[in-house]
Amino acid sequence: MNQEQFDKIEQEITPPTPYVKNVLKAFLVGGLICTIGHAITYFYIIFFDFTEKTVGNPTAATIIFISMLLTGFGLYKKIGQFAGAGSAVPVSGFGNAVISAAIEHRTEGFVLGVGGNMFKLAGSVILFGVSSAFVVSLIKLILVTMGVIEW
Amino acid sequence: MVIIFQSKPSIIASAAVAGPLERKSVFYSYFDSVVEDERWHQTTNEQGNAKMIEEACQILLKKANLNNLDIDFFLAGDLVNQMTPTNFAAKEIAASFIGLFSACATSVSSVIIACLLTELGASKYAIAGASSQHNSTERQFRYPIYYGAQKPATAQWTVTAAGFTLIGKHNPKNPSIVAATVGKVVDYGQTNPFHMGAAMAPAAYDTITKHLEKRKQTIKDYDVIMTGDLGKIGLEILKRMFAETGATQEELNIFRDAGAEFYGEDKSFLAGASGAGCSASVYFSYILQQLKDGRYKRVLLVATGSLLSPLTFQQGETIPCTAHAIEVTME
Amino acid sequence: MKKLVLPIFLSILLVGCNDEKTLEVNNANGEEVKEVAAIIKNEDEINSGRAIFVEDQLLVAVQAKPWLDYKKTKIEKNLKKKLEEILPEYDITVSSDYKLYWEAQKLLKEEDSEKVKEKLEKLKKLKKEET
Amino acid sequence: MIFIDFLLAFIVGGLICAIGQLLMDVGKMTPGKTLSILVVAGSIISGLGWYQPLIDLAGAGATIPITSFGHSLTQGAIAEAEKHGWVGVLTGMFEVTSSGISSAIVFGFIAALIFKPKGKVN
Repeated sequence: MNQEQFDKIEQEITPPTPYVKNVLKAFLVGGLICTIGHAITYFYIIFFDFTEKTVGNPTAATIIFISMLLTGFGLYKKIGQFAGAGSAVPVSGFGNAVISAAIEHRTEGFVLGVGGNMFKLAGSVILFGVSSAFVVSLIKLILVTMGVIEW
Repeated sequence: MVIIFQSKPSIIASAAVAGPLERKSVFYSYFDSVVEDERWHQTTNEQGNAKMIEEACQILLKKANLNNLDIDFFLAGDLVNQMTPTNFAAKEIAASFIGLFSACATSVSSVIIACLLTELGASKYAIAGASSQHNSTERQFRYPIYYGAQKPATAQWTVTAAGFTLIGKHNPKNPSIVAATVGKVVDYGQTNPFHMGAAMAPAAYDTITKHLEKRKQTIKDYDVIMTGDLGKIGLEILKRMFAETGATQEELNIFRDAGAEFYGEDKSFLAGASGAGCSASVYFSYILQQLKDGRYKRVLLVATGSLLSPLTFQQGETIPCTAHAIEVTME
Repeated sequence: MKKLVLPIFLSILLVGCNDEKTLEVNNANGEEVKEVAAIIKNEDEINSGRAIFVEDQLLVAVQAKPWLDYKKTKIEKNLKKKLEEILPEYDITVSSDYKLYWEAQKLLKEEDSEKVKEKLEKLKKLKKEET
Repeated sequence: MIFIDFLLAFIVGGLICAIGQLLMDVGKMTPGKTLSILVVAGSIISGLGWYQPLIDLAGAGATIPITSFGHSLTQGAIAEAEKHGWVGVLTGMFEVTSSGISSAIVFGFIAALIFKPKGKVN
């Protein structure tokens, strides 16, 4: 059995990824999480002193709190298996990545275990977020200095 | 490399224990003990894994009416870093110990070494086997337990289970190991750690064909050829590989896979079970029972293992795999 | 499911367009109210508005049509410019923020002009807050 | 009217997640890589000035997906750069951090105190 023969067999038998189904599920669950977030937004605007501009922070915190409960009771994992990116892309997925790592490494203590491993999955998001913010604002600053665009 | 055991060492006794989720297994009734808590009432998952090994060995010794001073060698392995659960369990068992790692193929590789030591006359009784614990293995190889990553349909579920055997001198009343094949490492360039079946199938194919060739046997000489944990898709790939090289449908029906059958048709386990404890617990409970009951006369147990680590996978390496086989007969 | 979403979306869009524009103004001298009402009524992009007059202050809280929300800062600026042209003597605050729109509803019912003024200052501060 | 507001949040949020799923399935990316790409995309879109209109349009549909994380960091850096020039590019990012990070840290710590991992099946 040579490499090509095997590759052919492997490709024939491995079930194809159900792209359409997966994308639809991600759309529905992701949309639903955002709709819940939108409801929370209105809650904070109506009952607290938040405007549309400032309401983002308490909303994200609330979503992550819900995500903590779902993660801790093992439910977020089930949602993730169904929804894929639908539950990974919203900020609750970021929370899930941090919180699940924190729970997992609890047995190694709070300093090296929780502290050292909390961002082992989500750390890349912070790295790329901060780096690209730096690069983008630098480019903008250069362009403004050159007089190409305005602030 | 095919080894023929002249003295035909026997499997004097065997024991299989499993975790709570393994109640869903179709082999559930063959297990000696099922524990409610997957940590075996310990603080950490790794301690739970060690406790599981200890419990399996205790059951094994009880069945054989021996105590741990009678044991010459303890040969075992698991999937956690440096096999620490097995190391800690070995401390309690207090026999001469060699830790083994062939990933999920450890269940068979440990038996092969035990047979060699028995054949050599160095060992009167040797314990051989393997275990895996879902939580500690997931953390070792994949993501935290509660992380919501989507697994594809080709992914397999690591079982919480352990299977151990007591290998001793030939005894016609017990199943005996007449030959074994120590597999080479085979790599067909598979890189997806969520599709282990495809990576391991060529290793199983290589080992089975070598074994049959050297032993001058055909597939039909066996009542069953059971692979370790290729899973549903991996088993299909293996069958197709044999079909392409001229096996008939009747012959293909002889192939079975412990991982593919472990959880039955339950879709939530995706492509089936995996882990060193999967093949160990099925081989050393269900298969041995079938041999003792006389339903099978000759079986080939082929445990497959994928020899990757999270490090090699992240560095973009392919997944090298191996498969070890033992030929077990009942007179 | 996806097939269903679009027709539902479109039908609501159409129903939405037929909605009467709502405009609420608190009691104040007639002339200015009419002028403000006329301007808001002429803005097609605005769905509803609430105007609060108190002394020399004017708060206009509007809600753009939801599907035009993406340019609401522009709508806001535009409206402010127009209002300042006709009512130069007023200190005008225009906002498309839902918070101000919601609070304006409470102000509409408030009789005590001192309290209205106090609340208005607070809202203006809120509006300036950044994340 | 309020129904359309929610519908827009649903559609925009759903579409961003659908893009993420395509990156994962078609691009064969790990979740970590997908999220990193989305954050960078959010940052670039924000730099072009198109992310704020998206938030105005969809509300939580644009603030809940991880792309908004890149947006808030970029806006922080840009605002400071506008005020303080070159130094501002660096200091800006410390001023505006997403509440997502801080709340994830706090709740992660709390979760580590109260929960134990168990291997439940999907």
